[in-house]
Amino acid sequence: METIQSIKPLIAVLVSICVIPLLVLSKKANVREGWTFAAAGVKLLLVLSMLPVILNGNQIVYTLAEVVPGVAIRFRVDALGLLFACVAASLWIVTSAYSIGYMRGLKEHSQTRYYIFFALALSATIGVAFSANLLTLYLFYEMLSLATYPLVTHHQDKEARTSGRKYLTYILGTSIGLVLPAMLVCYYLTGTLEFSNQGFLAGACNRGLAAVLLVFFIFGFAKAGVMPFHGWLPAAMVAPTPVSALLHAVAVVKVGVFSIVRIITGVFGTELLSEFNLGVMICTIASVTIIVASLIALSQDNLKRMLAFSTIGQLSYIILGVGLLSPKGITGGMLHIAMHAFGKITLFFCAGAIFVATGKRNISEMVGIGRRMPWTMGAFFVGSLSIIGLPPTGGFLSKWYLVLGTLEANQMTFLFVLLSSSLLNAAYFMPVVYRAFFPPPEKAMFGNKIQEAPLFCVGPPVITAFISVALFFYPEPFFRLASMAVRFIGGN
Amino acid sequence: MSDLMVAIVGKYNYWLCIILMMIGLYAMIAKKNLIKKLVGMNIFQTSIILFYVSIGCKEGATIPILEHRADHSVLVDAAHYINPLPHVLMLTAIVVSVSTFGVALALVLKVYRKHKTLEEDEILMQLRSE
Amino acid sequence: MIDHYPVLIVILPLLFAFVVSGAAWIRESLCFPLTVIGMGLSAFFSVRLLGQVATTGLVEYRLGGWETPWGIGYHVDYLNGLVVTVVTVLAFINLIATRKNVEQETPEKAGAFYSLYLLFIVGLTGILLTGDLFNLYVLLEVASLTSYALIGMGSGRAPMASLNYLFMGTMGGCFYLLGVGYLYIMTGSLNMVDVATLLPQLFNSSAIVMAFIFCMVGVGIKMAFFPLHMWLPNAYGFAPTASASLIAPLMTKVMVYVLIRLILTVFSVDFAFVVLKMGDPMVWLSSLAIVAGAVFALAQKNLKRMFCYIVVSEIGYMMGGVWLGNNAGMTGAILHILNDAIMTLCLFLCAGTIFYRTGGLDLDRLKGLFQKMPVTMACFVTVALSVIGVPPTCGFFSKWYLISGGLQAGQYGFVAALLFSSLVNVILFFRVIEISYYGDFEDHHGHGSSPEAVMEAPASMLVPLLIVSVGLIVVGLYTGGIVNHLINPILMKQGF
Amino acid sequence: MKAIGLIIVVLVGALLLYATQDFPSWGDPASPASTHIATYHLEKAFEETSVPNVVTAVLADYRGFDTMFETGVIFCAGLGCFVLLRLFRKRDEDSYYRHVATGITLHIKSGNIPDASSEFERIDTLWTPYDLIVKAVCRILAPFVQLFGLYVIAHGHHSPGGGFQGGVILGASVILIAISHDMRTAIGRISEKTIHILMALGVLIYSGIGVLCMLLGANFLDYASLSRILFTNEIEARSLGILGVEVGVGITVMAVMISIYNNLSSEGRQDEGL
Repeated sequence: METIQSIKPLIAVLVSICVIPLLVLSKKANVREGWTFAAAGVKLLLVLSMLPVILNGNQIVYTLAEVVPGVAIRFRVDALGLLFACVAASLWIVTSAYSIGYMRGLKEHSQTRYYIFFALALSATIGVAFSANLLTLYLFYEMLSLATYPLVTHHQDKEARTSGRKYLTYILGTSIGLVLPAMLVCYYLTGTLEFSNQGFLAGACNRGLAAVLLVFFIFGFAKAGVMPFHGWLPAAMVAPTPVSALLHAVAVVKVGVFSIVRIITGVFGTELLSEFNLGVMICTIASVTIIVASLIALSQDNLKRMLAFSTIGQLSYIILGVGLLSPKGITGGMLHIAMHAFGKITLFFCAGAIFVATGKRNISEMVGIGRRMPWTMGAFFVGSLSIIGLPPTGGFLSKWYLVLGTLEANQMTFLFVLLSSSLLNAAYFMPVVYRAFFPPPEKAMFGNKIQEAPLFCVGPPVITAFISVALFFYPEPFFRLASMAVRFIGGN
Repeated sequence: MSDLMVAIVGKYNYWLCIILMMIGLYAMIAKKNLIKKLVGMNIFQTSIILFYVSIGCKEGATIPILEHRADHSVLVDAAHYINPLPHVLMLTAIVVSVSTFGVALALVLKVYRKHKTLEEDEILMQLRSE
Repeated sequence: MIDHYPVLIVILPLLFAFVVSGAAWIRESLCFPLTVIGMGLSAFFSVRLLGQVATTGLVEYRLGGWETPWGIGYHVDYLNGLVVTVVTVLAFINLIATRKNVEQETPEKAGAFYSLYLLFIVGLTGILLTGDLFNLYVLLEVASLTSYALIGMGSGRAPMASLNYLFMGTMGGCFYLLGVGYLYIMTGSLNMVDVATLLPQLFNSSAIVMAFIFCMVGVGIKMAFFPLHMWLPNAYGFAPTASASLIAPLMTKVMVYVLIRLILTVFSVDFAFVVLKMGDPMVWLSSLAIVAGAVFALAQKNLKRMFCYIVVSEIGYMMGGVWLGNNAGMTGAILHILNDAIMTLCLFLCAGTIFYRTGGLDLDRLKGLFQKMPVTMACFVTVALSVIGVPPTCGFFSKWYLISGGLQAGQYGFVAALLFSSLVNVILFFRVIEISYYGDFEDHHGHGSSPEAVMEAPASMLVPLLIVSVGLIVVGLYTGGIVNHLINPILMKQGF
Repeated sequence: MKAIGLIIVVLVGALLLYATQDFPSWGDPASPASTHIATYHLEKAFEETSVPNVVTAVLADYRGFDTMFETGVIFCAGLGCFVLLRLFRKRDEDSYYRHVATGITLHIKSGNIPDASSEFERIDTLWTPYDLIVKAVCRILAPFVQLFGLYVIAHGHHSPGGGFQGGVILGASVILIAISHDMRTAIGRISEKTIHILMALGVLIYSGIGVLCMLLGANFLDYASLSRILFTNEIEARSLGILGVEVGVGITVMAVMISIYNNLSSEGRQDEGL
């Protein structure tokens, strides 16, 4: 494994920040959105350009400044980070396109501000992906929390204020109250915060302390939505749908789980955790969240809220997979970051498209909508297949590996959790699809005047649905990245 | 017993200064009238000045103004003159205390102009009812 | 010329203060430019002095050419070199930023105001550079006296607040003087280094202990250390904008410097931590200060008063850091002097800018400000993040050191207090941000200036504000360099 | 508050008293304070500055830097009182004028103020009734007071005295006029503008001498270097430097005293009737 010094990660992070002045100065909406696309394209190209290097088994490092002895603001691109960055960067383009359709379709106010903070959020996300140490990760994690606040509260009405308050309370409260002290204790114990494949805490703490720190980290990264710190997610549903999509599929929640994955693999290290037998604890926490969230999702009528609880459950799959500490489980968890992203973003796009076209939010009002909006609901169907974990979608692969992981780790309980939650997923998704396409004729709610949403709204979900299917047949890049990451964790 | 006597004879001026200080401090803390507070402040400062000046005292010595002598080379016997340094310091402290007093009076006047009273509790009452 | 840097920093503002006060009677329009020149020169020389200290390690200057125990000497090492640079540079920025506020709030007395402004800086820089205990007292009184006047200039409750400050400040000054008197009786010297060499034989003397305690109490009153903070919120809260944003960031920090100087240079670390064992109780008191400041801040309905209590809380940070008695804690405290000075300046500049446009700082008057004053509010968000302690702003890093110090010393109460205050700061600042982010829901037009009239502040206020906010991040990123090159050498010398 | 105050005071007092046990006895010639630095000052002061009054020598030379700020403190106080109290805006009040010859008082609603003339005198906060004996005595006394003030400044080298004391006496002479006549008369003699410029000028002389020393290549306030422009030896130069400084102090102190008196006694309304 070679280490290459390159400024590329920094540029990849900064691209979307640099474009902000241009966004502010753009007089015309088309110009503004043109810049957004340009930045997104450049960012994706930069990320992709690092792919061959990483796949050859190298890593890229760039140090910005040493702020505290032993801790620098430093970027490091490795397989895991790049996997996440690829997902985020590619989905930014899609989401940007979708935003145009959605925001213009609904004639939202303050669109410039919206694009600015969208760009900022993306910067933070890529920053988290490329962080080389806990401090850098924390920095971008907080930046993301703050950048998404104006997005979540975009409508600036009373409901937005309440939700925004809840959002910040959960996210900032946990990160300052739990992550910060845990991070400082780590620094105090070892004098470093640099992620390493063996975990830098190895040998520096006993079992009790490790357990406490682990709990602090898992709950502290509340963006991962581990219960009981999941309350912000349904509340944040007041945001415009592209934001929800961003929150759920690209940026926020994935950053949360990504951070936890980093903590498990880079801070504690799988060896330490299996030595102290803490993997089971992680899995138990995750399992509770999976089951409870799925059950709550069953009872939701608001489509976006249902998707929110679905997300909460799905995130814990990733944590569960990594918590199994077996190579297959970790691979499955990492793959699930990507697979779930494509699946879930499709679903959100569809929800938004329905809202744009019909103004409906509740599932009970969507009977027969598939007839009027076949493309949208077709994409919705594919997306839900992916989330449930059925072929021919990418979701199947990741879930397959998760299941293999439980077998490998010999944890039958968690196998049971996975399977039962898949059934629950099917139980809340399938009725929606079924009723959309096959309504009893007397109950169909939509007349002829309902049309598909604008092209910019329908195109993106179709594309992401297509990608979800394509990932089933060609999971190569993500799969290779995940297995490479696992190799490093397990190996040297 | 004789130790006590020595202590009293040796320290009583410091003790008096300290008692005076405490009188001033008490007035500053406990009095309600702003002018009385100011007076207390002045007593406090003055007693510190006295305290310092008494440090300079030296038994059997006179004020530190040397006799005129044409010949610079003759050594001055320091034991004959009291310590000039505390006096110098206290000249400064006096000036500081006067200046503080002046500014304080100006502030009191300004307070009076607004509230038409110098009793602290009455002023507080006025402020509360605002 | 290079030899004279230390004294130039102090006497240039002094000379210009006199010139400005004379010029006010001849041509008022000359006052501001003259003040800028005086302040600018002082800031320039302090930067040069810091450079000089960085190469030679120690700069000494004998005033009147007299050898030190007999005359007064300046003694500049990394510690005061750093702080004096911070003080002069920030005062310079504040001077430029608040010009409009001065025109608005104290129109006829601008000349006298600027003269007092310069004299205040003379006081602070003098305190920072001097190596003589009594000279420190005199300059302390220069700084205090000018700040009484600067605060009392305000309207409404300002005179009463200033008078209370005067009573407390005089008490503090007197206690300090008394402490120095006890030291003088026991050692016969006033020079810090000289006293330090004479003291170790006297460590067991109760008079020295008392001298230490009274110096601490005196300085504690002047820095508004809990529970001696009562005067601060009113004094800073009712002061005119330009005075508040000058005094609040600098005065308390300089007092913390005095405390550190007394412990490090005069009484020695051994005395404070080993002989007296003051560390633990003082850290507890600091934790209390942090918590109390935060809680009081929550109860405030006025932006500026909220900031005042935050200042009280931040003093607890620094005091706690000092009294932790280990490298990380002391580093955190010294770093926080720098960071907190910038943060407080930025906070008060934001308040001043908002006040300039809206004419009031009650929280409910801030509605919809994000739309009307986006740049100001962006700066406000930056500084809020710094006070909360979000990287990469500088506030995070000093908190980092303080918490590491607390962990090292096993002072978990202090660590908890720091985290608690961070969380409370989140609430404090997001309450403000929330109010100003959301407009009026009911859309009623309240009293005071109509919402349409409020717009972004003039560039002369915004540019300094932006510089300070960017400074928060830049200083944060350069923390490593600052700690390695400026703070560690100080502590190394003291055997930390 | 009283109980708290008492507790604090008793506590502080007890601590202070307790600590005196380690003090050297009062007046002990061997105490550290009397032997360490002071000895040097006593033994060398005359030799190095040719000022027999050691207090003056230490004040204005060895610790001259302190004294400069001491003057600065006075200056601050003057400026502070001015800033705090001075009212520039004239209040739209009714004004009263007294016709001197007849003793008739005129009540003028607004505007129409007669030109300053000896026939009318304004009755306001500054007005004092005419009193021949007091005025005459004080007018005669004032020059002597001033002369004494000058003597105290000039003779600070040889006897107790110096800039501060002399300045206060000079200021007192003007305040005497203000008390015995009325403030308007005093301000007529020495206007507010003059006072303020003098205030600044005094300290400027002090610090200016310091800067001059610097320009002559020595440290700040090192009067010895003045010998090059005063054409004497270094010791005499120090003595002269001290004198110059004392003069500066005297000017400032005088001006500040007058300014503070004027502002305090008229509540800052000096302009009324001017």
